[in-house]
Amino acid sequence: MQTKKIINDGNRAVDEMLEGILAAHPRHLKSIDGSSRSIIARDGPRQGKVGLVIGGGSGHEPSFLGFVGKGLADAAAIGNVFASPPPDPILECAKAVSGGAGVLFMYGNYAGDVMNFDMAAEMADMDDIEVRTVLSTDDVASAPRDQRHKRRGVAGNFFIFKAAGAACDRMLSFDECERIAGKANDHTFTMGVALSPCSLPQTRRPNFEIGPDEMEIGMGIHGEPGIARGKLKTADEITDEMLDRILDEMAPARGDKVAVLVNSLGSTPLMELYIMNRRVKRRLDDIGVSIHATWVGNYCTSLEMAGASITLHRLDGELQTMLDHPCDCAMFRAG
Amino acid sequence: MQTKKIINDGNRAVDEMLEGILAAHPRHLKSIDGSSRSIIARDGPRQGKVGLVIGGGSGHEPSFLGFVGKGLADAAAIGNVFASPPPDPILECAKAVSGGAGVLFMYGNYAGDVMNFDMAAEMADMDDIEVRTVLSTDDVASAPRDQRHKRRGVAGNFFIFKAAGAACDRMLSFDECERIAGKANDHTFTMGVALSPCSLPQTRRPNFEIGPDEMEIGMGIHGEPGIARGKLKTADEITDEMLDRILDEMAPARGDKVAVLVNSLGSTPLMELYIMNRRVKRRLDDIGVSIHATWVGNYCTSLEMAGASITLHRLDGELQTMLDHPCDCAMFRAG
Amino acid sequence: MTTIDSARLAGMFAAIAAAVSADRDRLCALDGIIGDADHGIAMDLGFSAARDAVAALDAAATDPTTLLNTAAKSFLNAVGASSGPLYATAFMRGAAAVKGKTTLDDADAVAMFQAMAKGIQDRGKAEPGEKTMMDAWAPAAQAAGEALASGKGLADSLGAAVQAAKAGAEATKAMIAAKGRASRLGERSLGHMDPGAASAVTVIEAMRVALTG
Amino acid sequence: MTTIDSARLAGMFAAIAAAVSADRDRLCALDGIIGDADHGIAMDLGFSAARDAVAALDAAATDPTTLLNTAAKSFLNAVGASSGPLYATAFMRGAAAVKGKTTLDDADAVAMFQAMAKGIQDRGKAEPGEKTMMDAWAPAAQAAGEALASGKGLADSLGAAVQAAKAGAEATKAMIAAKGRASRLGERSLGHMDPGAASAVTVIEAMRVALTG
Ligand SMILES: Nc1ncnc2c1ncn2[C@@H]1O[C@H](COP(=O)(O)OP(=O)(O)O)[C@@H](O)[C@H]1O
Ligand SMILES: Nc1ncnc2c1ncn2[C@@H]1O[C@H](COP(=O)(O)OP(=O)(O)O)[C@@H](O)[C@H]1O
Ligand SMILES: [Mg+2]
Ligand SMILES: [Mg+2]
Ligand SMILES: [Mg+2]
Ligand SMILES: [Mg+2]
Repeated sequence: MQTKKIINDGNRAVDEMLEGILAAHPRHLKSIDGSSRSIIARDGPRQGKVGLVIGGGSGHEPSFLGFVGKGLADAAAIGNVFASPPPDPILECAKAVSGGAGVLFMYGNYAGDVMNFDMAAEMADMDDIEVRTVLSTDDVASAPRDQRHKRRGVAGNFFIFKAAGAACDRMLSFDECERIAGKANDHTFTMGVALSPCSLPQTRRPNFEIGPDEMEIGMGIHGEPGIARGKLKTADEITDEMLDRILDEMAPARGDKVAVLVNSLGSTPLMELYIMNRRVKRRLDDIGVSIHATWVGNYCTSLEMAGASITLHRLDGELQTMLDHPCDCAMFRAG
Repeated sequence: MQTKKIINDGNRAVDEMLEGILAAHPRHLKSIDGSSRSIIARDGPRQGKVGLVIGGGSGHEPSFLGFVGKGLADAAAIGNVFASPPPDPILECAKAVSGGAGVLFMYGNYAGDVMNFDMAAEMADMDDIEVRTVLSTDDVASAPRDQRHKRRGVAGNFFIFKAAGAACDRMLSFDECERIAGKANDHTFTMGVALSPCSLPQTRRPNFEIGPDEMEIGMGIHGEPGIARGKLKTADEITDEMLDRILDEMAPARGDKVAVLVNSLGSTPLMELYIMNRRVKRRLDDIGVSIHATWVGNYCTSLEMAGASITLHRLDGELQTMLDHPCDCAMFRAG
Repeated sequence: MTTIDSARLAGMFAAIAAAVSADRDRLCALDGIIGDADHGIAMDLGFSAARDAVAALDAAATDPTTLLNTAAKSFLNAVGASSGPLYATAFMRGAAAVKGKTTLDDADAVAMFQAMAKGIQDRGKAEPGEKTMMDAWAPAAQAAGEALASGKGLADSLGAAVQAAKAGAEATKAMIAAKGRASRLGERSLGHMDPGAASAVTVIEAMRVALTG
Repeated sequence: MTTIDSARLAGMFAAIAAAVSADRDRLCALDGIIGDADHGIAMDLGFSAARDAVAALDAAATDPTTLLNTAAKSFLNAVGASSGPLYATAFMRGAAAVKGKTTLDDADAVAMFQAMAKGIQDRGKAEPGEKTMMDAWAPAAQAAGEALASGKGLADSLGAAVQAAKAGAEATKAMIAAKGRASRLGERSLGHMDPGAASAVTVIEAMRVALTG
């Protein structure tokens, strides 16, 4: 028996979704003629501004195209479900948003994305568009601390892209935009937990198996196995387990400021996320870390997977300015 | 075996959620001392303005408290999961937001809510606060057309509250606010479909049964049975089935303008909602109805239920003004 | 002739709370079929709160009216929902019916019982046959009144009430709901017992045992 | 001695597409254990696109290089993911290896095959033992080359390649992944075959049949 989905044809799901997105957000988004997987901000890209191209596989909505708009990303290249986009639509994005000041590629650190974006960067280079790449590697569960560069990019993209988008929108230099993007990544730490699988529209079969009383700590946003499988615990225990690792790495001092993201992997409802956030607040209060802003909801999902992630983004003056910088995207507004 | 949830104690879930919400949104929301189930907008209630109190059971997040804020509702009274709040917190809300110009109570038409809000209204009257009530009855699946007043209020609340909140924020008279609220309800039509149940935090057992290849058309947002059980269809077929009923009632003329809401009941991801929206756009294009604005996402959920609803809100000049009026709420911004 | 004081009434709430709690899952399941699956939770929560609130009173210094009003208020605030206003109003009307008494005799107890049913009726405006808890409470109140009028004691009167409530609840299976959440189901509510009527039987039976046992 | 023209190469893509499509669910399941469960989809999509793109060419008027480049491009654009750049690069390198030829003899075919493996290596930078498709492709390319050098024909050479790929894929079970999605699993990737190595066997076997059958 196939899992239930409100779709037509699994192979057409991504393109039909994109049609629905463009229909819903004509004031924010447009696609490129002949390259329907390249989604561009109507407002944002402009002469003299560093262009910001993000992207990755589908199935993580509102990532990535929900973060395309004035003050954030200029374009997103869209892949198949859980698959990097190929180089062509990435290249088209780069061309469309290039304002002569360079183009930043930002995406989560996955082998597939790296290969495709790198190929696109080489092609852009041949078109005289200078491209630099900043990978997000915020998933603390995905490699040991001394191998941070090997880690996956997950929900922390939200803060990392936000900082970079603000830097670009403020017309900072290519060097500065790249530096701030990298710093934002260094300041961002995420851990996730999964409770139940999702299924790809093409197969409609659960993408992993998990017992009826089990959870997987550290699971990736494509259902990649995490650190450990265990019995489902309480919200406070789960939150603590994630926070302990995050705080251990982030090592905040009393008086430090953070922004918080409690993210649903898809089907975990706001009620549960806010119960987790309650614990986050208590824990941070206990160690004298102040919370500058909090987001709770669906920001980087894995289709209908059940589970959640917690991200802390450590702020300094500069990153706070970037976070507070206004943005107006199809699925996200701030500032 | 109990269903999986990231919670601590099912009986404390609502209060822990509220603690997490206040922790996340201190700039938007506060609770009343001694009445933690009464959530008030920090900005919004003021002298001379008609106060708008909304509310209902928990489990529908971001309804109702996500829509509390400047330009929308002044307060929300929060009940247990799928249960109307009792009169006391409703009364506290009314007192807190009363600006001497009257207080509007708005909520979905359910027996429990009606009894509790009416009791609160009687108590407010004893405190010399004039209360009027406008029920939302947008669920076309829940009673025949000639018994519209018996219908349930569901996701269409979004538009109905939005219009009323704008009218209040624009300092219109009590009569005008009431009239506009009622008109917004008359102009709003919703149909839902459910694919899988949710479970209450206290029992953690599925609240209804449904076959692995079945869907329920017209299901209520608390899992109340709908119009018909059938085999799961394609996104286009499901959308058509819902739109046919909505359009039949709304009877739009060529050139009419609507706003659209495609809402997830909880675990149906954005991908599927946007695939439905694609069909909505095509259908409306076909009959020459123009779309003024579209919202797609989680607006009125049933915990982690799988399914979706479609709402059309027929606009005239006045309702369009109300819809475009800016609002700034904890979980929703517009304008 | 039984004499019911405030301590006995407090015991009644403890008994109802225990009975309803044991019945919670069945009531949720019944509500899951034609409603929103929470009726057992609401009743459990409400009567637990009422039990705790009246247990916290000094029974010796509290008259039945105050006790019943306390129960009503705490039930309501713990529950909301449909059951909250309905049972809160029931107990407030029960309270009013025994105003001024320090103990209740059989007639007082039956008066209280009938006032409860009347309270539910006034609050919910449900007519018999609309597939609500009224379909248990109305015949129960009538049966208790008739039994008392025909010279029966409280035990027999409440015994008759229980029988009538059971029959009434059973009869809801053949009804199409016209009030409450299930009223949108039309014919699909046929064949299923109304959860509020089912819980009414549990409540009334617990009252009978606690007040006459 | 076999002679392979563009029509035969187009048939090869049809054969791979059919084989991979039949294998789709197994590959997704393997990827579900240590990856993201989509490898079968990607391979199916990619080879279907390649098949359709080369089928649309006029084989008589298309040289093998153009045909292979067309396959590469269409595979890449249909897929993205990891498999996209890896197989696209494989076919582009295969195309370069047979540049200028209108038909391929045994040595040309083995050269193409070896260039494919080298392309995957260059694109993915995976070393043997890192639990990727390289662990099938590298020994397969080596075995084909050795067989040809020792005087075997294409059928035997590709037969040796299949055997080596099978052994290589089997050996990935004992490896800890160091490249690709599974590289974050550490020891938890032990005991499971790498999906890319598994699909490599399917691809190579289909090539053998199509080019020598
Ligand atoms: N107007 C009414 N009059 C009497 N009883 C009612 C009325 N409306 C609902 N009920 C009763 O309430 C029961 C449901 O209670 P409950 O599940 O606690 O509340 P909710 O419907 O708010 O979830 C129904 O089974 C029915 O017996
Ligand atoms: N750097 C690499 N070099 C060679 N093969 C790789 C590399 N990275 C990944 N692979 C192969 O790709 C396979 C996964 O492919 P696929 O599932 O299609 O892509 P994705 O990982 O993007 O979902 C792995 O099983 C592995 O064999
Ligand atoms: Mg993938
Ligand atoms: Mg309820
Ligand atoms: Mg109920
Ligand atoms: Mg994969």
